[in-house]
Amino acid sequence: MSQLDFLAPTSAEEAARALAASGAEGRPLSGGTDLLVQLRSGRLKPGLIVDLKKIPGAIGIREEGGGFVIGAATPGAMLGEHPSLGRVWPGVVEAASLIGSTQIQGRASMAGNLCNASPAADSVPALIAARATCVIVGPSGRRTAPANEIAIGPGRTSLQPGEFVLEIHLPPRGRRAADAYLRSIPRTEMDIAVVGAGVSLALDADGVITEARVALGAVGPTVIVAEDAAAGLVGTRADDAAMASLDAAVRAVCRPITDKRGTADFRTKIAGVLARRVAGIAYARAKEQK
Amino acid sequence: MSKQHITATVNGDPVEFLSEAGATLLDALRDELGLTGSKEGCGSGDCGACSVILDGRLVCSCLVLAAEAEGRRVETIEGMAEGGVLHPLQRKFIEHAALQCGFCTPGLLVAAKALLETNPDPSESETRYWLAGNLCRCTGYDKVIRAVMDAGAELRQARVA
Amino acid sequence: MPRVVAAGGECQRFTGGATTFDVEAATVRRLIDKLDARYPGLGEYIDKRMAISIDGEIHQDVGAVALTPTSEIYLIPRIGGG
Amino acid sequence: MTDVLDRPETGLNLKVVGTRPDRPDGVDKVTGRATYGADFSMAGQLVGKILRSPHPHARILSIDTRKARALPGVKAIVTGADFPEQASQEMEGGEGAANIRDIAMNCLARDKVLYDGHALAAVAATSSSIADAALALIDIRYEVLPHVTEVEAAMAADAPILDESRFTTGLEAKPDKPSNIVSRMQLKRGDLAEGFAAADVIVEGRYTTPAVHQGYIEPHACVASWSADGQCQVWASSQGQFMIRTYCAKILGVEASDIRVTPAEIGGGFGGKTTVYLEPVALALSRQAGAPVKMVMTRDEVFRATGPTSGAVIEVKLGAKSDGTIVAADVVLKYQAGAFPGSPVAPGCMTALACYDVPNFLITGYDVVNNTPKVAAYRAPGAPISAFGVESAVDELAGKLGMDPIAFRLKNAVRDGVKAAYGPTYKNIGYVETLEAIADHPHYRVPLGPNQGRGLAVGFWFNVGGESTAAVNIVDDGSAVVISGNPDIGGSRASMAMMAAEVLGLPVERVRPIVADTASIGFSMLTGGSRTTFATGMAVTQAAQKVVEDLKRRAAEIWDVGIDQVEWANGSALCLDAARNKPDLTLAAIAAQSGKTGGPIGATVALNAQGAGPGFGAHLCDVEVDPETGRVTVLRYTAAQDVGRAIHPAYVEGQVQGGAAQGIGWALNEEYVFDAGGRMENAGFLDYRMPVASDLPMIDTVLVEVPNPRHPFGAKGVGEVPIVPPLAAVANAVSAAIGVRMHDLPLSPPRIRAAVDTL
Repeated sequence: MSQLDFLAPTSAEEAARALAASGAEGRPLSGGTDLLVQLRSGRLKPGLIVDLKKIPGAIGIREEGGGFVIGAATPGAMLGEHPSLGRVWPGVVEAASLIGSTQIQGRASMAGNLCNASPAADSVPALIAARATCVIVGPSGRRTAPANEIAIGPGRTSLQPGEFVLEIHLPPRGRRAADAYLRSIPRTEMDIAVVGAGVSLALDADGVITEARVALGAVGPTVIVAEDAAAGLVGTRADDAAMASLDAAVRAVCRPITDKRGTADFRTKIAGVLARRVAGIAYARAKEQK
Repeated sequence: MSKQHITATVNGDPVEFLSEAGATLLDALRDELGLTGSKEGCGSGDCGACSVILDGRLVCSCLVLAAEAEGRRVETIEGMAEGGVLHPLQRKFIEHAALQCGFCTPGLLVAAKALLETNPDPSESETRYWLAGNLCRCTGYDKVIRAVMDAGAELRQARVA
Repeated sequence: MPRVVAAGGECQRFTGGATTFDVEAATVRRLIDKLDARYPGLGEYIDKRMAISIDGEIHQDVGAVALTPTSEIYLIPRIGGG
Repeated sequence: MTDVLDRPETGLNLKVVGTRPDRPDGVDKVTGRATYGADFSMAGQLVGKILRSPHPHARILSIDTRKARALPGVKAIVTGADFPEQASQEMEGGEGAANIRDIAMNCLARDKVLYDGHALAAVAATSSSIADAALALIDIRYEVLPHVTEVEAAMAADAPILDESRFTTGLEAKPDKPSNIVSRMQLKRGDLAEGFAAADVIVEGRYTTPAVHQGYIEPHACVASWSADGQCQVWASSQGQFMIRTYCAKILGVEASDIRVTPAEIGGGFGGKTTVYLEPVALALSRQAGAPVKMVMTRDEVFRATGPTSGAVIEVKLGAKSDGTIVAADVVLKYQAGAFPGSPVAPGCMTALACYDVPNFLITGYDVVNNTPKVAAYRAPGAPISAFGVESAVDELAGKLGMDPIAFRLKNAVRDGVKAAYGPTYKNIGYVETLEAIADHPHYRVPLGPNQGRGLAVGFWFNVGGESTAAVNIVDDGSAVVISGNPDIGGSRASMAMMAAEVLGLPVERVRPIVADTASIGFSMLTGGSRTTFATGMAVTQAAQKVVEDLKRRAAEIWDVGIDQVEWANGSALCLDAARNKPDLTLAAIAAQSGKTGGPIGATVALNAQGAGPGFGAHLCDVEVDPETGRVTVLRYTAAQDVGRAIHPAYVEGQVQGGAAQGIGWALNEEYVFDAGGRMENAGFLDYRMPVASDLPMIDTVLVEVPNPRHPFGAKGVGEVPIVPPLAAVANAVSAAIGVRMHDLPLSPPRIRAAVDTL
């Protein structure tokens, strides 16, 4: 029987030291909604669990320089309750709020969603579309990395031993800009995304798209940033023709697998559909953001 | 295997127990504290039968480590009736025949209580989505939803009166 | 004389293919005994695997039920449920 | 909202039956006090766990438990060799006849493992983590064999054979090769070729349904204690404590009277808790360890190793005249049995055409073993599967004929006096009434929008009676205790108390219903087959009637009048001899002096209830399909059912709503998914995808009451029928919405999108 220890340090540095000392045996814990399932099923047998929730700032949202800093262990429910986050980054909030049930929302965090490195994680396409960045703490100090550099494959991250994500930063937004996220699941709730799509748009005063970012979940080993698809939106008013080429451009970059949750063919088709729909929502929202 | 000594507040009362590092809050409630009202239906956060309120937030106690409960406030089904008087939700569940086998009932009641505390006047759709994490295989949810909404109405009326 | 029809099940394993039998019997028990005498093994098969429908009512394990010459009798697979 | 239609004049002046009192066990269940399988513990109990096969088909070459036994804290290890050798024998116990050797080998494998998750060995240890560590130390060597999961693949001539000694029965010619086809059964009437020759329109289709699980939320759990004197106790959650006693006694080779089984509260069963998985193993561990053993399954174990119902292939060919008369039907049913024989294909065949009066038909059923968990009963076993095929074909046929689906079904409907396809002549059935109830329901006239579709389907179940024992004891304060031997799975305590209260003339609150252990009440068949309110209810009613007779005798004695001068009404004895001017004697007054009139008042009735009336239901479903994503939203759902008489209408509605919801899940998302290696890929609630609250609308029910004259209050079984129509009702609605006939369940988004893409 392997020994399992539990620590709840009160500083990020202390947590990093403990994790670094445990090597591959250590696991940071924020919401625990993935970690505990893996623990129980025996898929994961860590020697040390480091609870991040007692670290100052690990739970909470603060506005900083026009953007937002979200603590790593902030549960999804808190994102929805925040007075301004959902107005500025509605797509990020709706993506995070799709993770699991009300009960899961009471615990699950976006940082955990990101570091669990599932290709189907709901909040990740939205974070990547939003150009979110992460503050990573490790034994050699702090560094910052874009959200799309965290996962490098299913269940695998670029984090080094002892490193963990402490904060997620969402940049400031200009006027006439908005994001949105949609996923496709068979039921109404409680499912893992079969496909997810996040789109972030900025418009000029005439309603022409000046900036676009499209991120797709569950259609590749990590979230796919659809550069061509996004570029195709720029200069349009998200009209039918633009949407049709978005659909095609998105399908062209999908590299999904067939598994118990959906076939590759289905996922590719749905990615196009969702991208169109989600771009439409983001566009309508951006026009409202005066 | 070293056990941790945990102190917490459960249903308003101070409790202490020893816990293995991998044990869940649900394990502690059921096996250490004898509070078997919270049920384990899946152990993976998918059925909601183990729902408790932790520092005011609805959670699955199977997805909380017992060690995380240190210094925190836990509310379980056993604390829902006050001094032998049923909570209106408990009464309405009986009145509406909102339980058949009753196994998911404690979790549904705890989740519904959290709903009505957050949103005293939920629509049918809001109620259904809030309770989507509580599987019930017997009732088809119809009478459960009616009972929760009826209890909400009664609580609102009591507040006005 | 009551007429018995085997519907479904595998009574034919014992009867050489026959599915309709005329049997003089006043009760279900006697009926099964007589069928078993005619087709050895069929009695036990009926006892374990078959229900008996008499005039539209399904009976399981009831030997004493009375039969009349006009009774409509079907041997059908036993029924459980969920 | 529920309308109670057509409540017939009964001549009975019912005061309790038909009302909606609070259930007697309600407070325990809303406060968390009710004790379910895993909630019971004994001092000094050990933790029992099971080692399961990772292979779907393999020969067991050796099991070496030495290292595990050496681990400190391990108190017992058992394998299949610890159960006595069994002859292959059919026996009564749970759901009709079952083969006790197969049940034993399903609890712990011998020689071969037959599915991923098949139990191989069990450990009892002082803690859960030690038990886990011990399981990891058991060394098993296998010869992995080719496996087969799909039913038609298992039927193929070159399929891997699960049991080389098995030859198909029920064929004209004796087979010369072993086969996975256990048996073939046929039902026929008329001349099929002539029937189809006379048809103006013919439809033909091949339909498939996946294996699905009952999905009860409570995993199997028990505590077993084997004392040094051979006396055994078991506390377990199941649909029948007597079933557990019978099976444990046979599997372990002990006297049934030496085993006392106490039923825990049961957290759902739906047929899945009508057999044993853990209990004989826990007893064997307890015997070896000399201490009580508690075993609780994980959800993964529940999915991988307890009974789903069959995955199946259904072939249907129907022919009708242009006036809508069905003249011929050819139905072929191929059902998975899982690792051991015994799929519900027989009831599948018998129910397939039970709603239709068809002059020429042939129904052929195959029971097929394959490398998946042994199927267990699931609500109206077999019937939803054949109904899916037949009701889909009927829908298609009505469409081709341009007929309204209700009118088409009414034209071909069975009625009293019609011979059922399975043989007997119907009487006192309420099928036509359920169709009329749907036709009259406002739902049938709600206009549909774009991408929306409406589907209708009907269903049938026999309902059964069987053996039950019940006792009614009067307490000296004038209250009553009702004791029965059937676990309360969905409110049966309430109906038992109500029926006793009705007969005794007591308020229902003064009747306390108890579910007793196997030593405290006589034998009762398990809670299943929609039999409890009917059969056990009959025993309760008769026991209460015996008590009333006794109360009248005592009143006569107290008054010194003839018993013919005493009438029982409203809970009191009335003296008919007006000249004597005796004030009424209440039950309480008689009970208070029971010692002086012959001692305690009580009666026990043991019976084998016959005459359960068959049940019919008609379901109407509206859906909206997103043609781009393939997602289905159920917009409206209405279920009408003939329930005989609703004893407690709220719990009858609950049965109908719950059955409909399970059927909707079966139709839309639920399925066992196996990988190429024969391992279940979705053994958890996350990916098994049962309906959640936000997936369903309110489920409207219409209780049609055509009383069953063989029950004292007219009750018919109600629990099974409601799961029969939904598969086809949903599929017919989806087919209508997208304009493509859907043949394969589940109607998952990829499947629907693929169908839309064919347009």
